[in-house]
Amino acid sequence: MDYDVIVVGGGPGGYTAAIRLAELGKKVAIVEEDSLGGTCLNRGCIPTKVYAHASELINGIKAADDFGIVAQYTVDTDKMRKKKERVVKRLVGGVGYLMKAHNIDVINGKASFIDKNTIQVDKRYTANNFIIATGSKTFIPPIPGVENSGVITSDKALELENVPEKIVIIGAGIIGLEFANIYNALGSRVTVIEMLPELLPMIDRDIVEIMLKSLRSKRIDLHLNSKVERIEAGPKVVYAENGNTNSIECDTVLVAVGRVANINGVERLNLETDRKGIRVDSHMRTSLDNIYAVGDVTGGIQLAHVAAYQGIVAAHNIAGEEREADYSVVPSCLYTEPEVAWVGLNEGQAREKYGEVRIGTFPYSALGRAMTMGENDGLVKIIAEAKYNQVVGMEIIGRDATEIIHEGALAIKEEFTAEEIADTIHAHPTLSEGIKEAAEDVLGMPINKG
Amino acid sequence: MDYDVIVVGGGPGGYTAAIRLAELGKKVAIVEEDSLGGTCLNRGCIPTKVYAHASELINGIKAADDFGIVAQYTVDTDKMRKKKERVVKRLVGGVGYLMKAHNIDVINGKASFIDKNTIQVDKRYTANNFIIATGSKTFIPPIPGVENSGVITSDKALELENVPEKIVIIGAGIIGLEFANIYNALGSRVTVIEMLPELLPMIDRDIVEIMLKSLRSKRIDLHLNSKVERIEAGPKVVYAENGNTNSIECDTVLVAVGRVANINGVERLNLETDRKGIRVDSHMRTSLDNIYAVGDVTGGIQLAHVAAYQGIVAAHNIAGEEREADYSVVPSCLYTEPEVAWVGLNEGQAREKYGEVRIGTFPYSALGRAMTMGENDGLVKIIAEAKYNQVVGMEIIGRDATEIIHEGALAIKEEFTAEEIADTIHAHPTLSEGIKEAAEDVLGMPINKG
Amino acid sequence: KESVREERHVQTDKPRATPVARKIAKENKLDLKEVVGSGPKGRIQRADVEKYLKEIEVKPAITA
Ligand SMILES: Cc1cc2nc3c(=O)[nH]c(=O)nc-3n(C[C@H](O)[C@H](O)[C@H](O)COP(=O)(O)OP(=O)(O)OC[C@H]3O[C@@H](n4cnc5c(N)ncnc54)[C@H](O)[C@@H]3O)c2cc1C
Ligand SMILES: Cc1cc2nc3c(=O)[nH]c(=O)nc-3n(C[C@H](O)[C@H](O)[C@H](O)COP(=O)(O)OP(=O)(O)OC[C@H]3O[C@@H](n4cnc5c(N)ncnc54)[C@H](O)[C@@H]3O)c2cc1C
Repeated sequence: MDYDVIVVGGGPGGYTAAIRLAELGKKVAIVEEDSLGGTCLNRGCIPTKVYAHASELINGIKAADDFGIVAQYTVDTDKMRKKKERVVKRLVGGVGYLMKAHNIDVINGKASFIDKNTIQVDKRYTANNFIIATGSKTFIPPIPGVENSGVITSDKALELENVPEKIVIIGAGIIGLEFANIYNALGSRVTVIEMLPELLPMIDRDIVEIMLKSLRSKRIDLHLNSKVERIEAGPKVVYAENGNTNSIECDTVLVAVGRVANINGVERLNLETDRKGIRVDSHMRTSLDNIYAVGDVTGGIQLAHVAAYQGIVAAHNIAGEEREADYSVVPSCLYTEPEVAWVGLNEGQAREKYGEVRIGTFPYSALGRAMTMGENDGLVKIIAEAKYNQVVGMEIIGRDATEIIHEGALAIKEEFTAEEIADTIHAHPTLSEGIKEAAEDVLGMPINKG
Repeated sequence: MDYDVIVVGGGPGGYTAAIRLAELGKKVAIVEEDSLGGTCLNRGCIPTKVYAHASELINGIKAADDFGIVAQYTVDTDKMRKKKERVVKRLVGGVGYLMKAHNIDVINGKASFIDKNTIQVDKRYTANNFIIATGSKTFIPPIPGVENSGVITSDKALELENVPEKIVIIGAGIIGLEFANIYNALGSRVTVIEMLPELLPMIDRDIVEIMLKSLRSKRIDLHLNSKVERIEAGPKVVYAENGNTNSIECDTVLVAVGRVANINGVERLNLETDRKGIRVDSHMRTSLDNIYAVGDVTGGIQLAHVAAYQGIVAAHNIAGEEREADYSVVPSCLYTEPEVAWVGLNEGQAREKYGEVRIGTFPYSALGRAMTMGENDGLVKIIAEAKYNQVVGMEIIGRDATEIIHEGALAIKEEFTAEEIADTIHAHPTLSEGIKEAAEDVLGMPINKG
Repeated sequence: KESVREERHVQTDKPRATPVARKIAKENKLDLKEVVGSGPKGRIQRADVEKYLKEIEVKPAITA
C-alpha cells in the first residue's frame, strides 16, 4: 500500500483529519481537485465573513454619527473583493503549509475510486483506509427559469462583480440571511423569500422577534410562507405568498435554498447512501469497513466545525481508538447584524426532554457594555431543566453572540447548573455579563433586571 | 431600628449589595451623596468605554480602506461627550429604577457615622447592619507642579473639553493605557510615562510584547523606568529616565497613577484600616461586627465586578449565611486596541504554585476569523499545570479578548483540564477557536498551528 | 419570581465533580460516590479527591 490513509477532499473535514492522522503517526495523503480549504475557505465561511466584516464597518460608519463621528464613505467593490482574495489566499496557503509541516502528501486532481483500497487520480494510489470528505455544492431547485441570466448562487455572489440595485434572495437560511445583511450594507434593496412559515425555526421566537425587528429596521423585505413559482426574464421572481401570486422585478436573484452532498468519484464503491448523503455510523464509518466519510458529504449538520470534528473522530478511530461523534453541543452561528448564536436545546426541545424547564433572559438594552457600543438590540437566553437548574441550551442575539456563545457550549458540555455560571465573576463592562445575569434570572435572583 | 441594613455608597459594590439584600428579604436603604452608579457608571468604566468604542469606530474607519471602504471623517467632541452623557444618564436611571423595584429607599446626601448603628444624613437613620461602599478617588501624587493648569485627572478628561495636540499621561496602568488609546484615536500625540521598569507586570511578556508593538505602531511613546520629577508651567513634564533627566512640553498632563480609598464620614467608627483602605475579613466584615465594607474602599482589587461580587458576599453573610470571598478567578480587562484580558495565574505564578507547567498558545494571525477582520495582532495563551493539564491561567491579547476570556474564567473556576476545552466544539470561524487551538497546543496535538 | 437557588447541595444522579476531580478519580480507580464535595453546592473539587486519597493512603483499608 502507498499510504496508511488517503483523505479525499481538502476542506475542513478532510484537512483536519489528515493532520490528526499524521499526529497519530500515520502515513497520509490528501487529494484535492480544486483548492485546499474546500468550500469553507474558498467559497464559504471565510469569504462571507470578510464581507460581513466590511458590512460591519459600513454600518459602523453609519452609526458613528451618534458618537460624534461624522463620516462619508464610498465603496470600491473591486478592492473589497481583492481583500477577500488576499485573506483566502493566505489561509489556503496556511493549509498547504500545515500539510507540509505534517509530511502529508498533497495530490492534485480528482479522485475516483477503483476499489476499496485504490483510487485513480493522475495515477493509481493505494491505502488501507480512506476518508471521504468531498463536501457539498449548492442545490439548484427545479424552479422554471432558474437558468436565466441574473440568477446566481453564493459562489458567484462572492465574486462581487457588482452591487445590484435590487436583489431577491430565495431562502432565509443562514446563507440567505448573511447575504441579505451584506447586500443591505452595500446599498442594495433586498427581498428575501422563504417557503417556511417561520424564520429560523430551530430557535425560539423571542430571539427571532429581535431578528425580525432588525430586518424591518434595515428595510429588508421578508416574505415567509412564500413559494417561488418561476423566474421570468428580467429577472422577475414570481411567487405565491399565502396563496396569492405576486412578483418582484430585480437585478439579481440569489438562490440559497440549501446544499447537496458531493458524491462524485465514489460511485464504484456502491456505498450506502440516503436522501442526504453517504451514510455513516457514529464512528464515521461507511458501509465499507475501511472507508470513513466526514463533513457535508454525509449530509448531517453542514457546518465547518462539525466537519472538522468528524474528521478528528474518524482519525482516532482509524488509529484504533473507539470514539463516537456526539452532536449534543454544536454551536451554530449567524453572522448578521445583530449576530445570532445558539447551542444545545431550544425551549421546546428542552420541555420535551425534561418536562419542566426554567428560562433566564437578559436584554442587551440593560447591559452597560452594549449601551457604550450603541448595541441595544439583543437578548441572552438560558434554558435550564427545572430539577437541578442544569443548563441545557443557550441562545443569544446581539453583538458578539458568535463569540460569547462558547460560554454556553462549555457549560452545557460539562453539565453546569445555572449556579456555576452565576457564581463565576464576569468582567465589567462586558457583553458576557448578560450570560451571568441570565443565569441569575434562571435562579430567580437577578441583579440588574427589574 | 429604621432599617435592617443601610448601604453607604451607591456604586456597583453598594447598589448590588442592596439589591441582593432586598431579594433576601431585608429592609434596605442606600445613601448616595452624588449620583447612583458611583465611579463606575459616572466617571469610570462606562464613560471610558463609550470613548473606547468611539475610538474603535475611528480606527475602524482608518482601517476600512483595506476592505475597499474609502471614508473621511471629522470628530465632534461635543457630540461625543453628549453620547457619553446619554448612556450614563440611562444607566444611572436604570439603577434608580432597580432601587424602586426592590423597595430600597434611596437617601440623598453624605452619610456620617454617629455610632455603629446610626448615621447622619439629612437626619439620623438607624440600622442593624451597615455596608460601607464609599469607593475611591484619584490619587494625586506629591509631584511639584501637579496643581498647575493643564494637569488633569480622569474625571476631567472624561469631560472631553478639547483634544490636546500633545498629551502626557503619567502612569501606564489600565486607566492610563485606556486613555492613551482614546487620545491616540482622537488624534493627539500621546506620551506615557511609567515608573516601573516593565509594562503590565501582572501578565506574561509574550502578551506584553504584542502590546508594545501595537503602541509603537500607533506612535504612542512609552517611557518605562521613568519618574516624573516636576511639572513646570506650560505644562512641561520633567522626568528622569534611567537616570537621565528629560522633559516634554505638551498641552495636557493626565495623572493616572492610582486611586485611594474614600474613607470619609466613617471616622467616628474608628475602624481598623491599613495603608490601602478599610480592613475586612474574607466575609467582608470590618473590625466592627455589624459593619461590612466592600469595593474600592477596602483597597483590594479595584474593579467594578469585584466590588459587586463583594457586595453579594456581604449581603449573604448579613442574611446569616456563611460565604467567603474567593479571588482566585477574577478576570481583568484592558479596553485598548488590541484588547487585553487575563484570569487566574500567569506563567510565573503557576510555576511557583505547581512546579512544572504546560503552555499552549495560538496567534490571531492564524485564526480565520481574525483575518477576515484584519485583526492579526493577538495571542491566546493557556497556562496549565503539568500533572493533569489543569487550566490555571489564561491571557489573551487581541480583538474581543475581554469577552472570550470568560471561557477561561469558567474553565479555571470549574477546574477544567485542557482536554475539556479541546473537546468542546467551537464554532467556525470565531476568535474563540483560538482558545480551543491553544488548549490543543497544551496537549501537544495542535491542528492549525505549524 | 421565586428564588430557586440551592445554597447547599445540588444532588444529581451522579456525583457532581469538576473535570480534574473526575480525572484524578479515574486514574486512581476511585468511586466518586465515596468523596464528599466541598465545592459550591457540594461539587467535588480537586482538593477533595486529593485529600481523600491521602486519607486512604494513611490508613490502608484494613477493614477490607
Ligand atoms: C456561502 C457559505 C457560507 C458558509 N458559512 C459557514 C460558516 O460561517 N460556518 C460554518 O461552520 N460553515 C459555513 N458554511 C458551510 C461550510 O463551508 C461547510 O460545512 C464545510 O466547508 C464542509 O466541509 P467539508 O470538508 O465537508 O467539505 P468542503 O469544504 O466542501 O470540501 C470538500 C473538498 O473536496 C474536494 N473534492 C470533492 N470531490 C473530490 C474528488 N472526487 N477528488 C478530489 N477532491 C474532491 C472539493 O474540491 C472541496 O475542496 C458555509 C457554506 C457556504 C456555501
Ligand atoms: C477612569 C476609570 C475607568 C475604570 N474602568 C473600569 C472598568 O472598565 N472595569 C472595572 O471593573 N473597573 C473600572 N474602574 C474601577 C471601578 O470604577 C471601581 O472599581 C468601582 O467603581 C468601585 O465600586 P465601589 O462601589 O467600590 O465604589 P464607587 O463606584 O467609587 O462608588 C462609591 C460611591 O459612594 C459615594 N459615597 C462616598 N462616600 C459617601 C458618603 N459618605 N455618603 C454617601 N455617599 C458616599 C460616592 O459618591 C460614590 O457614588 C475604572 C475606574 C476609573 C476611575
